[in-house]
Amino acid sequence: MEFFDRFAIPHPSPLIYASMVAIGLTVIAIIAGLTYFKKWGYLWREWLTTVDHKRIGIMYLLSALLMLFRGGADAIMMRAQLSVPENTLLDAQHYNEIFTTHGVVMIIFMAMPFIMALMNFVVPLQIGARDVAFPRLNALSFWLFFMGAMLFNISFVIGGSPDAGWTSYFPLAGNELSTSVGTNYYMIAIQIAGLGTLMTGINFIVTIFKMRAPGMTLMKMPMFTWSALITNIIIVFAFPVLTVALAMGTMDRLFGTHFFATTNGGMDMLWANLFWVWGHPEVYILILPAFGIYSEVISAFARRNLYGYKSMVGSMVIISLLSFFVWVHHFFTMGQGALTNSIFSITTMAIAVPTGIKIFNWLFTLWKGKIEVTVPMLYSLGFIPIFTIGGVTGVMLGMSAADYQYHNTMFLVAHFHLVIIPGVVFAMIAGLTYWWPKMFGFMLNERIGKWTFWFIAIGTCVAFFPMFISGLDGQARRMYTYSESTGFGIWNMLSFFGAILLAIGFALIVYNIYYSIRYASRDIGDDPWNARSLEWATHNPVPDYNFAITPEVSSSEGLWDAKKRGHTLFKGPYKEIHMPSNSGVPFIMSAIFFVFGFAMIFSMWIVAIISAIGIFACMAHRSFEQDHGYHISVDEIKQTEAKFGGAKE
Amino acid sequence: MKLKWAFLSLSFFVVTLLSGCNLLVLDPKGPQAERQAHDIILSASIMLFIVITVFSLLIYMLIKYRASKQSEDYEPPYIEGNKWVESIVIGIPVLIIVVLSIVSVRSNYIVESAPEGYEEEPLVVYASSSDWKWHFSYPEQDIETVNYLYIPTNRPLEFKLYSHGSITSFWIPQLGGQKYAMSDMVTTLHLAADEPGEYMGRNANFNGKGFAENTFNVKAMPQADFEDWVEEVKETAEPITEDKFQELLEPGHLGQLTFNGTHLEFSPAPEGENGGHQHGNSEHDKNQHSSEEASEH
Amino acid sequence: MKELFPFKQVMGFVFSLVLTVVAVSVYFFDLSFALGMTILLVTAFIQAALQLVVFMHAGETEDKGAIYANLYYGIIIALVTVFGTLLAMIWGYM
Amino acid sequence: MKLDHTQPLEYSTKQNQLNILGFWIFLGAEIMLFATLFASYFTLEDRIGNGPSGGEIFGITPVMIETILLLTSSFTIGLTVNAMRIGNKKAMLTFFVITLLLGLAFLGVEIYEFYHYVHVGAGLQTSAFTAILLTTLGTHGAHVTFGLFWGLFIVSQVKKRGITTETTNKSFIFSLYWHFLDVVWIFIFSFIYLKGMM
Repeated sequence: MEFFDRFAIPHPSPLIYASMVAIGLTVIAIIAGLTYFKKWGYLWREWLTTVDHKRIGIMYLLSALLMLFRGGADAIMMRAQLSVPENTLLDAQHYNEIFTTHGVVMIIFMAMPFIMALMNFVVPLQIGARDVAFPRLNALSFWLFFMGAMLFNISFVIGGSPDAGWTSYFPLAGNELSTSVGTNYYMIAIQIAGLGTLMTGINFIVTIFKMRAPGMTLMKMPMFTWSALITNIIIVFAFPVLTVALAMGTMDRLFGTHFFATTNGGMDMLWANLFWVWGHPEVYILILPAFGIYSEVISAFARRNLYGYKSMVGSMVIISLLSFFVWVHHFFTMGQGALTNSIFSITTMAIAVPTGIKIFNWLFTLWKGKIEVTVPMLYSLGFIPIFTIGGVTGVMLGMSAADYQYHNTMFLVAHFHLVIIPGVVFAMIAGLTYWWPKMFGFMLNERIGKWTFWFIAIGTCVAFFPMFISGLDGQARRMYTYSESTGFGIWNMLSFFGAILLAIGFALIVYNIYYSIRYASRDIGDDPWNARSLEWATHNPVPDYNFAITPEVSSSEGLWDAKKRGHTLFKGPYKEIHMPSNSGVPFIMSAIFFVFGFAMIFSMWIVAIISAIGIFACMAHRSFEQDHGYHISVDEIKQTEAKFGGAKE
Repeated sequence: MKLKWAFLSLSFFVVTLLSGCNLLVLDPKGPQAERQAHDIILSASIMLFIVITVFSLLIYMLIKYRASKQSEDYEPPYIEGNKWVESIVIGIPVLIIVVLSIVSVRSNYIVESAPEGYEEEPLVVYASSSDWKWHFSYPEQDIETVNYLYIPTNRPLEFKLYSHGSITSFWIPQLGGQKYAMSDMVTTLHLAADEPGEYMGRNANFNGKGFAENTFNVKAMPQADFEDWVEEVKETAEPITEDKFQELLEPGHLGQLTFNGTHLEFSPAPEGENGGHQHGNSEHDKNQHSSEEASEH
Repeated sequence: MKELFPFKQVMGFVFSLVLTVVAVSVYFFDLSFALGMTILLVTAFIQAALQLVVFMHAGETEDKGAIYANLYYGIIIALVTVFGTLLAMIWGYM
Repeated sequence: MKLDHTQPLEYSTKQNQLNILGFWIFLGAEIMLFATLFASYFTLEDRIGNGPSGGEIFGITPVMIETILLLTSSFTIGLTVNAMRIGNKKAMLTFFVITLLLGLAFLGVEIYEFYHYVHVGAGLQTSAFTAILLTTLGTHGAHVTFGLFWGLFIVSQVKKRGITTETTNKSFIFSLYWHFLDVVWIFIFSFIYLKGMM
């Protein structure tokens, strides 16, 4: 029996038992459904083994939405618990697990795949490429991320969730103070997902450097592609730090080393240091693609070219470098003295300058434009004021002496939510709505979309502005309850109300998708938004091979030139197109990674060793494999193009 | 649309208005907290200027350049960017950042050193945290309290912070900002109280199940009252013993306790020779010691 | 035989051995910490550059720009990380 | 497949060029991986708890042997690429196998070294210093081990399939990897061993 004890939940509650049953039933329902409708083959052929960047993008998107609701459920529970003083809805342990998983899920398993979804889908189309540079590696990236996410998510029904905060500071996260396997899940699930992210980073840098359409020099790339390039550069240099930190944390927990423990020379501060060396660039990994999306959307619906293209690019390059120079501001209060704090205080505030440039460039893009307020545009316009407030409070936090008062309070929580929600969530919904017709061939409902926006925008303000006040009044973050005499009650009640508005907003997104699938028109043409860049120059939805003929461009707005200046995008006859073949190896290898991770979490060494051998066997198989893909013949291309209503010649 | 911006600006004004009221951080009772409140108000005002600029520009653009306000056949022009506009957009933020940097650096040195203008030597208090309590040792008075802190007004206070477990953060909002307490080194926080009164103090850094209740009371009183209190403790309190102290360290919550003597005698703080990571008698850690000792000043 | 042992690579190998010998001198001679570290830093970075340029052919293709940008970026950030960490973990407390 | 005959075989297809650039960028990530280990090493170097310090357990002899072995193998993998470019399969395979043998010898010495450390009481769990020392060395050693298997696979492919666009591409990328490991070793040699013994 002892063997099975480790899988038990340390702090069970009816809610968790209910979730177990729900998960079990869902899995059975999915398996039964697939079998009944005989969809196993379809699933395997079209999705599990696909190497197509568009399908991988869509799978990222589904995972991100799923995780948005998982993290959102956590958020609602937290706000509900805090809505009144001395509430007993959740106990301390449960609350601790919830805010930990909320943070991890939202950052690593919601925001990251959302970005990956849009990058995967859009970047190759925007640069006129057939696919990414390494399609199979791309599939592996996705499946590693997916398995990492699943591994993390089973934690609350098997063995217990991590409960040391998403920052997981040692020694609290060490063996002595955190006895359940929760933190093992944290270390290993994030590690697996992080490997996938690192590979994506390499993949997209090469894609963007080497696979652009003829004529598209670096300074003629659409702004979203630029932001994707910069983001991936940050990924490549930031994620190895996380890899090392997590590996050291894993060794402390599983092999009894003393990196971060407090005995035999271990140093708890080092974990905080390494975590934030990765953690701060991670913030910019999240925000830069959003900046790219806003640049696309604002320029498209102001019907004008992007103002200050060069300074936009320049500011992103500067941000990418500076993002590695500021991490100490996350622990100004650790006691490293006035000099160190001063250095990092200045670098922190300096980042506001390039960010400010971008805000003003968007504002000037509106200047002399012809602004159409569509749903994506609405999010972009809502982003500017809310993000400005989030951003300027960031400058305030950068004043290190004053930070002694903000640190670890609700003020900080308000700041980063007011940056991340408009900066990432708004952008992702804007991007989703904007590119949805490209993905699925129909548009999302405009009216529901606008209602959604107002719920989300107002919800964000109502949920997070009160935290500035309660933070300055001394409410620390991560407190599961507070007494009535503190006077925090009113502010937290307001926040709870805002959280409900947000929840309604997110539910409306799902309703919108359902509604639009049923009722939206499928006859929308290839360019329903009257947009400017190359992804709108191919069909809706996009054929397997993206472009029948490689486009040639002469500016960052290829399609606009074609529409307004008579520039010819597609020259020359059809040619055979080389395609990579599908492969089951990425999926199988990631599944083995899942087993490996699970075995490591529960210290089942034999299983771990066997699965590790399995992983290496997959790599060896890849080394010896000879796979040259296949070709789509000219005839086939002609047929497909004709089906889409007229060839593009 | 306009409604929303009205709402946004309103809520921000509400925030700033409230700042003037009695929020703990903005109601300082000591020089360090005052400096920090000053920085907060200063930076908030400058930031408010930026926010207003951005909001006005946005509202202007939206009112003037809506498609519904333009003629059907209006074609927006192609505008590359403008040197002057961009230099203003870069220049003003740079100036603001320079100003704030100067303020920030000066404040750092002020907050990190003993408050000036007091005649007496600082009162040294060792504040150490354990799950989920605070132990305050007064080596000068040779007494110790748990979960409450009596301090004299108008005398600099030098808190020596460390932890018996996970990282915690010692915070008395009305006297000044927080600093971490960690298990293998001692950090120093300089504070002072100018007015007698009762203040809230707490651990601000998450440290597990009992975190929410990990608070302590601070009572500032004139020097004479403080001395009376010390006298009283010396006469009435039990002495602290090693066994008793080990009992106190057990995870859990305790009320307010008072002892004669300090635990530092038998369980010294992790500084100097006793740095938590320096068990044993190796000769190679001399550098480490000196750096630890230096960090106290 | 000559074409199997190109002059450039042989010289590169010899030079790297020489640099190693110079570096090892810090072990055999009683040098001050500052001088020793200087020698080590200089020899290590020259060795690294030697490997990159002579053996790894970093500059031989049209992607040279991307490759060097990647390396410089990596080195800058690596140095910031190492020295920033020392500043925040050790030097800041002195 | 389009072939570009003005380039060496390993660059001759588009995919080959992508692979090589991709691998360079991966090496950028590896720079950060080892930089993080070094940052941690320097931070924890003096935190020896009850265990020994670096100066007490390092020995110059194994370190010098390892360094010479790895430097030489870096030289021979360079010769491998050179032989590959002039199309001399036999010489290429010879140099390649010599490289792997040198790598194997390096690994042997390193395993002996680890055995020695544990023997003198500097195990993984002894102190923060020993943990980061063994982790940094071990990460490099694991890279070498991985490289040995990978190299072996490539050798057998070159043997079976000859000098093709694919095998040259793989060999060239392997050579980048191997040289990079040599660069990392130089830093380990200088800033862990020599600095520790200085």
